[in-house]
Amino acid sequence: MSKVILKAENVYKSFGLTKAVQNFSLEIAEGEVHGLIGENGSGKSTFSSMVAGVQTMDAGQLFIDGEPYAPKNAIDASERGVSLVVQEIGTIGTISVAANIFINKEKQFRKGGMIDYKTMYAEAKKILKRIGGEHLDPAAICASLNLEDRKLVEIAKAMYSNPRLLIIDETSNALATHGREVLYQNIRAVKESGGSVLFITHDMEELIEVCDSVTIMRDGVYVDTLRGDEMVAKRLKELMVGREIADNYYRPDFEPKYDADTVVFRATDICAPNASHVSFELHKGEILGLGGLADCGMHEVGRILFGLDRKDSGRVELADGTEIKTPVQAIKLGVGYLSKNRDTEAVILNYSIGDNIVMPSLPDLRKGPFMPKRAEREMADDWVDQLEIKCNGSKQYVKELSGGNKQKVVLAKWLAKDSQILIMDCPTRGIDIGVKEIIYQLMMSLKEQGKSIIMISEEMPELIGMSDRILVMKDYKINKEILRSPEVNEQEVVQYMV
Amino acid sequence: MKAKVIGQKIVATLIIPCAVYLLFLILRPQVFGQTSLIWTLFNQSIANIIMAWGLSFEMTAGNMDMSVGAEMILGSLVGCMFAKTLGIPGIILGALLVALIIGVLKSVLSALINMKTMIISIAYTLILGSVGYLVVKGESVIITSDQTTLGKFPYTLIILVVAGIVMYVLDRFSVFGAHCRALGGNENLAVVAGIKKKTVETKAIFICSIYAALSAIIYLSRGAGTAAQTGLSSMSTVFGAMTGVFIAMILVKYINMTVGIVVGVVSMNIITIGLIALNMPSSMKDSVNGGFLLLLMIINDIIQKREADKLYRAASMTRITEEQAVAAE
Amino acid sequence: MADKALNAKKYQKSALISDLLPLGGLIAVVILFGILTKGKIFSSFSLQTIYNQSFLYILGGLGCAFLFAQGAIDLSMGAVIALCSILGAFAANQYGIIACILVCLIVGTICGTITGFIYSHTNIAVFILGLSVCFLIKGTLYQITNGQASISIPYADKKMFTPIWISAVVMVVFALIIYYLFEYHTMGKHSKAIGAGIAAAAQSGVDVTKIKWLGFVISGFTCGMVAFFTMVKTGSGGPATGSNFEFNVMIAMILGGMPSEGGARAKIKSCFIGAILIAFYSNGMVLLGADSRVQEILKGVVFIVVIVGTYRMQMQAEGKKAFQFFGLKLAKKNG
Amino acid sequence: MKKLFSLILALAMVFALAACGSDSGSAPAAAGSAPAASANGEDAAPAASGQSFNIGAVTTGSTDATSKPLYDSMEQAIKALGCNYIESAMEEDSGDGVLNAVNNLLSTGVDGLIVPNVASMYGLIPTIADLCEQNKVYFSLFWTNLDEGTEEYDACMNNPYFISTTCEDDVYSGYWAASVVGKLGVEKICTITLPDGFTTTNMRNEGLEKACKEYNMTVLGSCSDVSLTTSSAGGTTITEDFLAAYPDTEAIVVLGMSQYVLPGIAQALEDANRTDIQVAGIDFNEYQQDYMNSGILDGIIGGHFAGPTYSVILMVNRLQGNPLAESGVILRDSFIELGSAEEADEYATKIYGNCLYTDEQLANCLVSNNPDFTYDDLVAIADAYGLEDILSRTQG
Repeated sequence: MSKVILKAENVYKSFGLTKAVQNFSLEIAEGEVHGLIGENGSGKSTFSSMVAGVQTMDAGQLFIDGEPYAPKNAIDASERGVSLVVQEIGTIGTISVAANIFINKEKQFRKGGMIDYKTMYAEAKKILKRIGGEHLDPAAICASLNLEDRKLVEIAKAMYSNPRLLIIDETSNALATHGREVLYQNIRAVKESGGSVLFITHDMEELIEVCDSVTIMRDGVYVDTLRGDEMVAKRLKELMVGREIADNYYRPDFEPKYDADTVVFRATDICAPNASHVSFELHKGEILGLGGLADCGMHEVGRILFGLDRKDSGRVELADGTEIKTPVQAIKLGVGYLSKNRDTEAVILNYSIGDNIVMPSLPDLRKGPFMPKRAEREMADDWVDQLEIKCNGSKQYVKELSGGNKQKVVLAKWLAKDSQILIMDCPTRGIDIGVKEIIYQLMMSLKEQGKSIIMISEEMPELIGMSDRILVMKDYKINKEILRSPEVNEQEVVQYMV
Repeated sequence: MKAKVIGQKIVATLIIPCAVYLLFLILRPQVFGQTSLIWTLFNQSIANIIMAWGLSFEMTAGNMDMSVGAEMILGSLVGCMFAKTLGIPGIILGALLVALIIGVLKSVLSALINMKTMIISIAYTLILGSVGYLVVKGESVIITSDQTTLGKFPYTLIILVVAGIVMYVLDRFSVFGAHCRALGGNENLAVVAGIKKKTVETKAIFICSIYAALSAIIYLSRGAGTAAQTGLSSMSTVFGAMTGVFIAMILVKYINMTVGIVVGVVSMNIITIGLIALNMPSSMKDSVNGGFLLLLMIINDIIQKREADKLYRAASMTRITEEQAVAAE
Repeated sequence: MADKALNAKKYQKSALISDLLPLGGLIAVVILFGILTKGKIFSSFSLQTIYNQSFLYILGGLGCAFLFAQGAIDLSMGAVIALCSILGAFAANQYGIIACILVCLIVGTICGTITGFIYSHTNIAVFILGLSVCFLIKGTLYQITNGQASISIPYADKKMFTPIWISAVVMVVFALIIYYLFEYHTMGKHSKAIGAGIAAAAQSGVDVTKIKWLGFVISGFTCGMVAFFTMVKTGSGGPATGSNFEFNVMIAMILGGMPSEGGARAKIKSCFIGAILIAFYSNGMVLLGADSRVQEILKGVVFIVVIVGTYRMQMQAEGKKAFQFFGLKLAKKNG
Repeated sequence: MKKLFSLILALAMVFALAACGSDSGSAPAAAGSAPAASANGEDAAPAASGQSFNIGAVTTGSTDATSKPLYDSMEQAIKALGCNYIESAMEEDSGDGVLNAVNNLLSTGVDGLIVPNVASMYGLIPTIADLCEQNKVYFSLFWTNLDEGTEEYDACMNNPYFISTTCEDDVYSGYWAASVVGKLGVEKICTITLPDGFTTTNMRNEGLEKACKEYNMTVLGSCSDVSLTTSSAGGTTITEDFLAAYPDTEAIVVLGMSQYVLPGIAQALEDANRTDIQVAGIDFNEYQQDYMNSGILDGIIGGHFAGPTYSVILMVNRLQGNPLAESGVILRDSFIELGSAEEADEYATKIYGNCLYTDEQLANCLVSNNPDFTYDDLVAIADAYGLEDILSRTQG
């Protein structure tokens, strides 16, 4: 067996009440590209950030090449040969490409106390050429580059210390085809140089193609490790979800049931950087699924529908033709939006649960000029009980709640507002199974009440299990419309995605 | 490509001061025509330039310290007291002593409080202003004219050039300067990359205090005397230097901070002299500077919006071209 | 379950501390100076002085409560007050006191609207914007008064407004309106939401541009009121009126417990507590015959000690490390 | 939460009631009234001369060469006449600052109050007059000119508690300073003045114009920017700007603030080796004798320190029940003129830092000590005030 590079033993990590990682162990050998897969919120990003020194562990032990390893920040990690590439923007806009690559590592270019920019830029040019980003100018300010080029700079930063362990955390979906090729080429380079790669993704096909072995995580717990040809998509998915795709988990019925002739919401010919001529109609009481790979443009379409992002052309309107331009107007017209990044956009963390819930419905609570606090508290407590949000009352701050309970607060917000149309972006992302089930039942009850839901999701079982109609998106276009029926299975849907 | 960039740099550097100078040259040719005016301008701007250089590190890292004016005046007062016994070395010793003591106190306090430094610096201004008053019991203190050599030609130039070079090196070539810019750009990413925020801030505070001491020496030597400024009145001295840094921050895409600050401060002093030459009440210079700064920021904001728009359009174009490519197959 | 309760209790405790500490501070100062001045501070005249001195800062604090809740500060208040007082004085001399009131309020609101428009439609930092507007207005003040250092208003008109009960009524009415808007109206809730998390607020129905804009309009209106009452008190308006007003209001608000980044814990009462605390402090110090410069040093020191104290106690309550000094941890992590 | 806020509102209402309780002029002895004897009204029996009164003074906070001697001589006079001196400095140089200081002093229970004139103070005089009348406290002003027919004049004159105001003939001081350079045959001058809008500034400018007509001088440029005139570095900047904008200027006349700007001016002239330019100024400073000896400074007028001392004399007499004048008086307070280096040296060595009047000279201004002392004697003392008078009395 070749030498083990990374060894993790019963690692624990929890944020307040959420137990992100529990008793997790893992080994990655030399020259191995090891995948790490799991549903959103299964703890894979938390684990990788701990290995990269971005977060500290509550308990457990890490070893690199056999020696104990406890990084406090990215510098300690890169000294031990561990580097990380994340999904969000990892470069600072106001400084140059070279400065980003060598951030906090500028000492090595110091000659007589002065940074020698010539060698620094030369070195940056070299590493950029090595990773396939030779078209980038080391002196350019990062803000002037497009998203993909900025990601290449991050890859260069990670590859510069020719890492023993390169961690890629869901980066691929921020890259277009060319960028992805560069990434795979670098993974191969690390592999040949005797290093190892921890590749985190939830895109099945990419994982099977790139990784030698894969570990599956579910709700912070180690599930299994598959190697070589054991890695089959269906098997992986079952391990990921942890149960056969139980029938009653989602909707019991198999026919599309919605009021086909009353349209409540219409999007015509929406064009934007990642949406090309998207048009569809939403009917009363319908759950419309919007599926596809992470970067197929569905998330951006969701934001455009709610008026959050601008669009080149096209029109978003209700049945009676009133156009939706801004979120404030949308909310007034009864449209709700659940963002996929929950902590920063869907809910205000440093704010009490009650205030979060009543926020959109404040105008409706008003009796004349006066807005009784009693009414607010009643509405808040009423929805906290209805959704059984585990907390010590509606005065408590949202930041103290678990992921599932936070999502309940977001849902309570729009239920309190009695919004007729809900745009849900990855509604069950990073949520434990128990709450997922409640959310699905809630969606069903909303559907019965005649409300309509646009559900944007990257999880196949959820899309197939819940939607009356699925619009599969690929390369920013609606590729196929699939009606709900018992024969629909994942392979059929996936083929329109890839 | 290289020539164009250098050209852009020169234009960006000189456009503001020359435009202002030309304006007053047209209005008052005999005053602004004489070369000696350049010399007067230079002398008047030194103290503010040096203070602005000291301030630039803290402001690039995202903190605004309003108490540097009071610190500088305290330095000049203590320098004046020491000058009575030790002569010129006394001035230098007094100013530097104040710089060290205040530097240590401020950095210790900044470690204890993680609040916007602007609010805390108002409390510092109050304290330093009154301490200055108690040090000299309110009398205005002077130094004999032979002790003012540091305010005279060769020395002011030497101090300016040395301070300028040190600032240029620290800003462009030092690890500390890179860390300040990183913290100012995106604090979370910088901290994740392992940059210690508190250590960088402490260094910035010390450098700012040292530069405030230098500017105190020149302020004292030029005026051959100084007086305590109690309450918040010392803020007007620091605002002049801050406006210089703001202007430099806007021009930082084209020219480095060191030259940017010189441009900012000198342009403001041209306006002051211009107003006096036009016999207009020189309190107008506040509104000219304020309007000037507001205009610059609004223009800067519009430029940034236009650039964001350009990036957005480019992204749409790539999507459309990719689409056509797929359609063509 | 125990762990969760303990965790929740911690946040409860820190919320309680940030709520009651300032009031405790006020009561402590009142008692301290009561004892030191042997009751002299409670004489009706010194209470009247304390009322007079804190009245303006309470008005100012109420006016910029919304901006503070959003984590912003209006640095142009001083200059706007001066401008209102000058134009108001002209109006008083020509058209009488009623015109003076109207001119002050209108001019203040206009300045607030313009600054608010720029603040809400660009992403210029609020500090720099405030400073440059302050300079822009200050420079023109001497021109408007064509060289006059102060323009006095007719004494008879002024006399009408000096009795205490008028300003007390105005203060109480204004406080009730602001309290209604802050606690019972979307304006207050949305301002606090912006302070707590602007991205999330935008997605739950807060019209960020409008609220930012209105914050400055209300602050401008208050500048008009403060300008009028300063003129009533001192009998004249001029470029020096209201100088450094915004910094004193800021000190009063922070001492009164207003968090510097705004958010959920922003409370209206901080301006009352802070302003009265400072008035008691400065009046008491004079009664003790302390030199006014020593007063200022102590005021600065007390301000810093209170800030470090509240910050440290909150960290203690939330079980985090309080001191991070050159990487070594001074306070051990408790709980 | 609502409970807390109603508590605050109740607190505010209590203040208002307590405050306006005293406002309606009811007996001053409100709850817990100030222990110190609050001023006995007009009708109270004249207190025995032995009883000591508290006299409060509002100070500008700075103790430079213009204010320090003034406050020192006032303090010496109050102590010499057996009263105690209470000082309260105003935090900011604005009407608000003065009013706060006055309120603070009144709350400490003073019997007499002496208040300076300050930038935007003119609207304030009626307010102060009212406050003093309510609290039955005698008050005097200094550096304050009350012209007939203005509101300030009426507010003071028909206020029973108004003792006196002392003011200087600033037209004369402006005229004297300008004529110092006028006598030397200068035609083109630049001026540095107090902030625009003060009555003192206007009077000194009036004097300047009178001198300009007489010696046909023309004013090329002037500067009154407060941010420059309050620091010596500012003085240097202003002088350099003058030299740059008006190279042909022959003199600089400083019509105020010379204690701040003079060192800067001297330094700038020396650097530009333009010591041919004459300089004259108003308001003394600690180092004028050096500049006079080195020939940079040609003349300086100032030293109007005795005004408050005369007011103290009038006030203590009134408090002791034997007022010198029935109603409020306006007293002319004259300057000390230093036209030559010798005079400046004499002033520096003999007068600066020690008292203008000896204790016994002050004591026998009290009717209780010297029964036949009248108001006219006081006016005579005031008019005689000058360099020789002080020298003869104190050194003689």
